[in-house]
Amino acid sequence: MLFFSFLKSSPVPGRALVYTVDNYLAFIKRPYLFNVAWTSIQIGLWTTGLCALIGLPAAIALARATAGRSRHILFLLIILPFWTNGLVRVFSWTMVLREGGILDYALHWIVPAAPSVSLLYSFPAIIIGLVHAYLPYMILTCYLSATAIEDSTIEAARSLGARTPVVFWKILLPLCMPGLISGSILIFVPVIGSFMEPRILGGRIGVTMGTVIEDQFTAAFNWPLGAALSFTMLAVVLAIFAVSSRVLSGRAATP
Amino acid sequence: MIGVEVASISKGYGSLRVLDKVSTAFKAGEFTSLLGPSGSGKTTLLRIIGGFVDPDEGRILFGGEDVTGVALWQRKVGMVFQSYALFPHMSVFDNVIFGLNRQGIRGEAARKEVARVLEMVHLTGFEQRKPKQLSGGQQQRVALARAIVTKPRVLLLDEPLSALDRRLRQDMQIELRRIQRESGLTTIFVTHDQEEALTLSDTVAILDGGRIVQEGAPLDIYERPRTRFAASFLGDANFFEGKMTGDGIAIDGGVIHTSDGLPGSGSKVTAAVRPEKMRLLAPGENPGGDNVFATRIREIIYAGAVSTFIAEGPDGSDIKVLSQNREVSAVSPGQAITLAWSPANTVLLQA
Amino acid sequence: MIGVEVASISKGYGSLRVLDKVSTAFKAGEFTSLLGPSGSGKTTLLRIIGGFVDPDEGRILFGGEDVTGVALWQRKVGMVFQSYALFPHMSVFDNVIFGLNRQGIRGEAARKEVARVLEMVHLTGFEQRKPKQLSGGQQQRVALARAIVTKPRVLLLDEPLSALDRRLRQDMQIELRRIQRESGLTTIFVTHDQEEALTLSDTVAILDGGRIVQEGAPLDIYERPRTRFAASFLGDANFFEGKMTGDGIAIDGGVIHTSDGLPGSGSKVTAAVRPEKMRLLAPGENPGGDNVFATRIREIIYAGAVSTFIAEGPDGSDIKVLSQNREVSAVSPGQAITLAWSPANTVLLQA
Amino acid sequence: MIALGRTFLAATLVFLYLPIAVMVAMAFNASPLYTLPIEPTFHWFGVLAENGPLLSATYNSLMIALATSVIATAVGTLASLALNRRTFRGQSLLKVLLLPPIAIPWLITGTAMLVFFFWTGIGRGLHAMLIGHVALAIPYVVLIVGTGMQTLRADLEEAAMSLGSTPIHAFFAVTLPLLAPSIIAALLFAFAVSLDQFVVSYFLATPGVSTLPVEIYTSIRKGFTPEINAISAIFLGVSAVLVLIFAQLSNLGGSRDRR
Amino acid sequence: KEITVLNWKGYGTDEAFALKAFAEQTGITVKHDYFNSEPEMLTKLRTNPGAYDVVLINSARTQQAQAEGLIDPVDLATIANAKDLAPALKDHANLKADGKTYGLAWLWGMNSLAVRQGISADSWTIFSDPKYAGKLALFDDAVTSVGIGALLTGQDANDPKDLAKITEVLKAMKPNVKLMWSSEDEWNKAFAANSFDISVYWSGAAVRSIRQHKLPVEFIVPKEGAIGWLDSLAVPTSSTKKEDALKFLNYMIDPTFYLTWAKEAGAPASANEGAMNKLPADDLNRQIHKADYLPKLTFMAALPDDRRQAFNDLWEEVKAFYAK
Ligand SMILES: Nc1ncnc2c1ncn2[C@@H]1O[C@H](COP(=O)(O)OP(=O)(O)OP(=O)(O)O)[C@@H](O)[C@H]1O
Ligand SMILES: Nc1ncnc2c1ncn2[C@@H]1O[C@H](COP(=O)(O)OP(=O)(O)OP(=O)(O)O)[C@@H](O)[C@H]1O
Ligand SMILES: [Mg+2]
Ligand SMILES: [Mg+2]
Repeated sequence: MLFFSFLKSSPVPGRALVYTVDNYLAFIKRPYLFNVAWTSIQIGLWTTGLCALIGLPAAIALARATAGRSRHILFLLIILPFWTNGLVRVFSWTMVLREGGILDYALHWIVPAAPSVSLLYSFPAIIIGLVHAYLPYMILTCYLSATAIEDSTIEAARSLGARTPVVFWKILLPLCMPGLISGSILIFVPVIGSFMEPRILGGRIGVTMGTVIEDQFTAAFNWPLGAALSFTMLAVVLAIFAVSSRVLSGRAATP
Repeated sequence: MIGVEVASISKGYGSLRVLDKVSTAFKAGEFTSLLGPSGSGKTTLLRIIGGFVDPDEGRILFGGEDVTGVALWQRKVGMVFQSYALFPHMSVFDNVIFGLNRQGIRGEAARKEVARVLEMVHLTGFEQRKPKQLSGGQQQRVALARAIVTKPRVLLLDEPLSALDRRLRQDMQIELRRIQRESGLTTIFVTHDQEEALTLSDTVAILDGGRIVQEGAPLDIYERPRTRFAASFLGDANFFEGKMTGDGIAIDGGVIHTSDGLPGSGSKVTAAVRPEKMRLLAPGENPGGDNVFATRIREIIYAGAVSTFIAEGPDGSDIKVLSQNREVSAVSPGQAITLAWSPANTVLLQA
Repeated sequence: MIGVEVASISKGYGSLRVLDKVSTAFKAGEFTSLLGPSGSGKTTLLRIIGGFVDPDEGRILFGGEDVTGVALWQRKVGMVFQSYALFPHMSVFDNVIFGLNRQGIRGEAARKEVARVLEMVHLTGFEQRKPKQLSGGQQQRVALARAIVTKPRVLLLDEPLSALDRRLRQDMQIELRRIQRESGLTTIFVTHDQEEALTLSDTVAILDGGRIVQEGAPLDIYERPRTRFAASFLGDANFFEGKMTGDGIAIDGGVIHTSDGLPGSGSKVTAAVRPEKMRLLAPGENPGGDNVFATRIREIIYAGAVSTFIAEGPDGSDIKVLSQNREVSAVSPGQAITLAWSPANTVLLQA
Repeated sequence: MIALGRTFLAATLVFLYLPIAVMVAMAFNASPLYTLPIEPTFHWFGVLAENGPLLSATYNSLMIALATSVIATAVGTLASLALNRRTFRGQSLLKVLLLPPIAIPWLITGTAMLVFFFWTGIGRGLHAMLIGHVALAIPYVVLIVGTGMQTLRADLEEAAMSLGSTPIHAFFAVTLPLLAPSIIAALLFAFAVSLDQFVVSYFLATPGVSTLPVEIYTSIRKGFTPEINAISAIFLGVSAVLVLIFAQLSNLGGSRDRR
Repeated sequence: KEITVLNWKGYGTDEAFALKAFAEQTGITVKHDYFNSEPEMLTKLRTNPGAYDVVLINSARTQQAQAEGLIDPVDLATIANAKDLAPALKDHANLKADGKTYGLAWLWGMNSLAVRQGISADSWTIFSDPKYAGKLALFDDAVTSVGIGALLTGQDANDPKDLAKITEVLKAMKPNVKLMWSSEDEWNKAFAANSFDISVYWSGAAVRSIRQHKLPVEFIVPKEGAIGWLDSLAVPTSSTKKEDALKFLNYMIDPTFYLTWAKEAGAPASANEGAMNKLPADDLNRQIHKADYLPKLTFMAALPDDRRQAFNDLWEEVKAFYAK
């Protein structure tokens, strides 16, 4: 792939390979890509952030508020939705989110006078779809960290006068940091390159690096450009992680 | 100054009954040592008082007020855990300042307090280390510092000095005692070190099989143990079993006199004599009114300041005699000797 | 029977030098106690000998053979970790049988062995418990059982009895000593309990500041400490500083005689006297050739078998006098007294 | 706090299952366009029963997912061990190399694999699909198991080795059981990744061999009918039952049990 | 005997009834492999020599495939049913290269305007009509979108000279654009849920939407014209069963087959006039694929790489503008 990215056009037997770095200049030649990239990063940040916001407490609840068999069942129940087809799940979301969909229906059932809601084809719709698709990763990795926390550590904090929020911020959160970090990697990285959810749930909003790259491969048959864009994206992602892990490692537990 | 009262506390794990209707009062401002064999439920009792586990039945009162249902962080107890339970992700400094911050003490005031207790536990300069980078004894001292810095109402100490060397331990004992006296802190202290318990405490309580079998002032409890268990658990003891006769206890090899009140003649009794109460009669020395017992030395165990002579008892068991090593002792294993001890030091035990 | 030799071992963490060219030999079949203040590098030294950490420099020899590069699992050392390091997912039984299975011992033979050591550590009946379901002392005994069941070539014990009560501890000491004698196991034992060290060991080594400052037989090392540190670390000591005069050491309030060889007159010296060597002169009693020192009692500390009288020293510091509690003592704080001790017990220290 | 935690957990599950419920409901809806209100029917299950290719594709998917999850978990766990326990040159480079397979859209990876397998002569077919799936699943396994490994105490392995375990035995006897929850989780995720993997199967399958996602994606241009929902519903139902049975029988992650 | 066909899924060649009938007639069974985009089809051809015997190629790609040597010319004389092919399609310029015909004209269709019944329109300008704000669905395809832009600005959809102008008219549609669809299924679901009222759509798909899903769709060819496309069936050079492949080609333009397909499932227009004429006059398919539309259509033609890239860049830019 890296090799492709330096080609002038897609490799086709019988055609001479011409090397170029032009593909890496794509951003400069196509300034609109900056906007697209920014949207992608925003989507990535929102999704990762929301997953963390939901996943971490859920993982802690799973690790600390349940035990034995019920915990095992819950654990598996969280992974189970993942065993269905991603595309089908996304289409199911369109059902829920659109005007006259389940959400709308439920809202009217509770508040009959409410104006009809349609989240479909909007930024929130993309985020909802992506959070749904990636949440289990976060729950899982955080759960693994959370189960390793000794009870006595929390007891110690409590006996020193820490209430639940303090226990959460000062003890659970830092000790779950390894899980939070791996979870974030497992989410942020693929979300930046996702194309299915933005396309189907985002309507005209749903233009991301993922869709642009996909177009290069499917519609435009410009593999080199697609690959170059991917690698640029990857570089950006790595840079983000390099910076954030610097910041985080200051606070993360050193195991 | 508030006292702690436990009222018929029971606790079991599965079919195992760890605590069996334990009732006692830890008096306000007193330093109580809790002693008991390994697995007797000391940690469990401490954890129940601290609110870390709920008892199966019974109530806990702090200064007369029922705290059985009160949440952990409102009980204001300081606890040193047997396993330390330091926050692994925080530096020593952060571990210690944690409780202060919880009380709203921050900034310079908090930092000063932390520096003060760290100096007290001889850990100045270790502020930025993580627990993993500390030796066992250093970790234990951080745990101690963390618990006392908050000036809790009740201090629960689960073998807080077990990993410290004697010198450090003595320093810590003095500090603990000082803090406890100054702030009138009700302190419950679990230890396996007898001397420590006897030296430090206002009261000593002995736990066995889920019950408190004896409690009292150190001198009382050491000099007047009620049961064979208490006598042998706290300090060493030599036991003589025999029948009451008119003027004492008839054992193999003679009659032992005691100044304790005598039960009816003919009944079977056990008497305890502490090793340090016995002495070796010099040849030809007059025992006066003391009990005497002629036997032979089996072994001599040197322990620095003192040595223990192991002599042969009436039923073949060991008799231990403690002897301060003021001068190098002249006796040697195999030698025939006569032991002597005062009737006042012959303690009659219940059952 | 193989001995362990460490040859100029150094180890540092960052800028901290924990061990500084430590060289010593643990003789084959001997029981050596390693003592030292908290953080002095005892655990580190044990871990280096066991092969758990690599030294920065220096070599380890087992029976003359260099094992510095030999992998952990081939060294055949048994180790009791200060943190126990029990396998949390295995029952007590599985923890203990683990090492036997590694040696190819299985089936009935292995089960019998396990039952035997568990009985030895008084844990029969606990076979199926998980470590989390045990008290601190019980866990420690499992760790001990696990280390000794495999009959290793070298036994490394890092405070293996610290969580046990005195009775249990004595039982374990006796067992350890028996096993060690029977199989001629080279044993290195870290403890903070002086008496334990003096009672059990063939040799005592004192570690301080990353170096071994003194080693020798218990009696030697206790009665003839070389430095102030050694004297005060192992057992208690009273120090007198003064100048040499013709017939002894001139201190505030008199001259102290010693039977030690005297350095040149006029030089500054420190002498140590152990508390148990001192006695209170009865009024009018003739001290004979003994040193005497008139002072007053400050405090009496009761510790069961013995009490410590704290008296005022020449420079205002404390003088400790140990006294066996054979009878209830007649002295009380504030009282003027005269101390006496033999010149033979006045030990001159280096520097 | 415990009640709060449970409530939160329940709410999370509702969120996770909302579209799943819709998906299942639509399997019973007569309209293939997901229109409301639902007209209940079993029609699609009938259609499904006659759709041989879809059923065989489902079977293929399951088999590949099973094989992938087992192989990827084994390889990934070992890789994770190497990354977290040993230090060697190029370690951080290796860690970084884990990311591209997750980061680069599958489409690109799939294309690359196709070309790569074509050039190297591995060709297409089940074996190629398996290699592709495993390659994609490994990074997930490494990351998940790595998380679990970071929480593991090192002194346990030391203790095992001092008792005569070789590092390999120590791994199997001590590390592995303690890592069990992570490994099982990784296995379940590897299974999910493979099961939902479309591009690689699609590019690497030989004609006539197909997997469930391939069936779904290729039919999307024209429109997939609720038979897909039906098969998903059946699949979910069966897995849910298996999961419950499994949870009843096993003691997954039991070593961490409290209370 | 067995042949393998490479096609879109559900696009005629894999109709169960047809395969059955074909097997009965010739004893040849047919296997399928599918593609999801045209470049992918070429990729599959390139990387799997020998695997395919028949391939569906949009005639706009025929010359590219031919230039790469992926497909053989087809001798129409050996295909019995080819005699009735519409002359305009049979020898369409797209299929020609060095004088030979590289594929059998099979089906044609339009990408044109589809609106909800009740909306009347006869011009693409409705796409920027403020009346339909947020009611427009575009096809997420560069060639189609540029084509519409070209039609709106009066340029040649296959070779527009003024791309800037096209960009401008496309960007002007932004307030109306609700979504960009990429599959028929998505289109149907969104239309059924009233998510949009106006769209570009495929003619064949429109037939299916109306007939099978009973959606209120009206398909219109506006006055500016529409984009037409012609799909052909070709035989890969690497095929080892070319004779059988030709038999299959013949069957695919068989009127009886087409009749059943068009009625049962819904199909685009057949290139075989004979087949089209067999449909009843009021058949929806015939209604939509009126022969008189043909002159109004601009058939997609082969695009040079750089132009295709230019189209694509333009479309990406417009989409990015929509998303902003
Ligand atoms: N991983 C580490 N990083 C930094 N310093 C360390 C680390 N491990 C130990 N130390 C330091 O090395 C010194 C020696 O530690 P060691 O554990 O050997 O002491 P010890 O003699 O066993 O003490 P204790 O009696 O308290 O257990 C201590 O000061 C400790 O803080
Ligand atoms: N979670 C548990 N499950 C089952 N039994 C337990 C559990 N916790 C403790 N026990 C048992 O309860 C008894 C009392 O334990 P506890 O920790 O209170 O003892 P302890 O007096 O502190 O002993 P030690 O001096 O050894 O620390 C022990 O026999 C122990 O095995
Ligand atoms: Mg305990
Ligand atoms: Mg240590």
